[in-house]
Amino acid sequence: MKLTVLYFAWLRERIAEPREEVETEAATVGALVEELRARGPRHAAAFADMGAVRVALDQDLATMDAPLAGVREVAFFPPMTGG
Amino acid sequence: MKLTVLYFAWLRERIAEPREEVETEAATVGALVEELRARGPRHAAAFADMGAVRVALDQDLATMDAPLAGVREVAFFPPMTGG
Amino acid sequence: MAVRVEHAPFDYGREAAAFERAAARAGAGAVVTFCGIVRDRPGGGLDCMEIEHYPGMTERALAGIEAEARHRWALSAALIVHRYGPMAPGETIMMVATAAPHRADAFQAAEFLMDYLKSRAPFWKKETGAGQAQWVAARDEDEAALSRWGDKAAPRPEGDAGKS
Amino acid sequence: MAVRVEHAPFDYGREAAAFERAAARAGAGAVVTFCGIVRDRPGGGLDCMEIEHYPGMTERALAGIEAEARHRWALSAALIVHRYGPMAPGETIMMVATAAPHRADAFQAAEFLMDYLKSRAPFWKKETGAGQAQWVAARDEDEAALSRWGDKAAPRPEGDAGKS
Repeated sequence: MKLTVLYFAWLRERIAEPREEVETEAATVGALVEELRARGPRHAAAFADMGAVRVALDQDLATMDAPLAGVREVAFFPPMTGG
Repeated sequence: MKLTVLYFAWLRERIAEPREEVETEAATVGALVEELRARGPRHAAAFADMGAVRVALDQDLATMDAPLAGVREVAFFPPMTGG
Repeated sequence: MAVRVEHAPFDYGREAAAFERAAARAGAGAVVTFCGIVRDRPGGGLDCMEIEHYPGMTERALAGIEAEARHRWALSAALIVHRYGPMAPGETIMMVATAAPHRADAFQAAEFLMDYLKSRAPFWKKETGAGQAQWVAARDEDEAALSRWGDKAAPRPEGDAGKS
Repeated sequence: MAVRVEHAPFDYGREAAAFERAAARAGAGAVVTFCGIVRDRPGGGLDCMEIEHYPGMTERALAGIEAEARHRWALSAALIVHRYGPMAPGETIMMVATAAPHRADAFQAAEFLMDYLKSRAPFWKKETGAGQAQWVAARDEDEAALSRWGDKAAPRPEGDAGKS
């Protein structure tokens, strides 16, 4: 399965890329995070504290146990600070 | 004691005067209302339902048992509808 | 920190803009404004709403309400503008504006000002339409809304709930 | 019924005025506006606040929040405008406006919009000053403020309270 993975705010800065194309068989967001962490120290730093990471699947907020089947765009970012 | 008595909204319309000068020895607002009521049918109509009458003494909201000593201006009006 | 009681129409957008700019200079991060508009009757037919007030007491009551709001919340700025006289449906009746470092204070203070204005400032509305004139009755909800702020600022007058 | 995500500054007073006039035509009796302003740091020294957002999801999230507000309250009109990009202290960041027949609905809907915007719309603030840049941490109060509206519109993401 081919996914577009987006990073925002300090996750983007730690990974030093705003997006990457990922080929994965991960069944859930959590499994995808494990795979991404293994990519190197930048990714490991970005995902070091999962309490501070939020995820959206195809632009809807989701949880880390959400399935990835059918998903095309996954975004990781810190808690939002709008307004 | 000489008082200026003011009427607003439908109290003013029932009494057909916005103000009158009153010479009274009434000790409280309630006693003054009794005296005013005796002035005639217009006053009696205005003060027929005291649940719908509010009072201010020298421009501060007050209650019907408030003393009149030292007061110069008494105003009667219905519940307020600002905003 | 201003209270105005006026006959003439005022420009809500201009007032809101000036308030916001002054609030920004005062270090506010949050501005809330409320404005009230003359509503037509459900089926139409309202020709005029006339607001009577008690000159002298009105300014005094509004200044007291505003001072109480400033006492309860850390406001960077506050404004009350209220018109009197005849108005047509769609006209702006009044506005309040509050500014504070954070939004919770600005929202609460604006709602507080409105709740007190509705039931404790000496204004009375009379509607004319279809050849008939009628004083607007006070709404029980407006009296009830005051209870959430405690009794300190404006004791409940005696008498039944505010139906006239 | 409009949601706008924009880079350029907008004129809050002009927006508020246009909104109020449209609300009056739609029969509203009450208009509430909120606007957020870039606050300097307590001792000064903020050079810039930059807002990053998630193009596409932002518009989607704001439209969803606005639709939920319209579902919950009988609104005559609603507006959300939110900027992104770099801003100086004192600049207007965003605004919401709500209109309804009565004030309680307008106030509640405006507070609801703000509470959801703060914690569920994909915006992130970064402050630069005194040579240092720092992402603004989410405030626990903002997450807590959501609880008063129930969970329906935006489930709590997993993880600890929103400290980054």
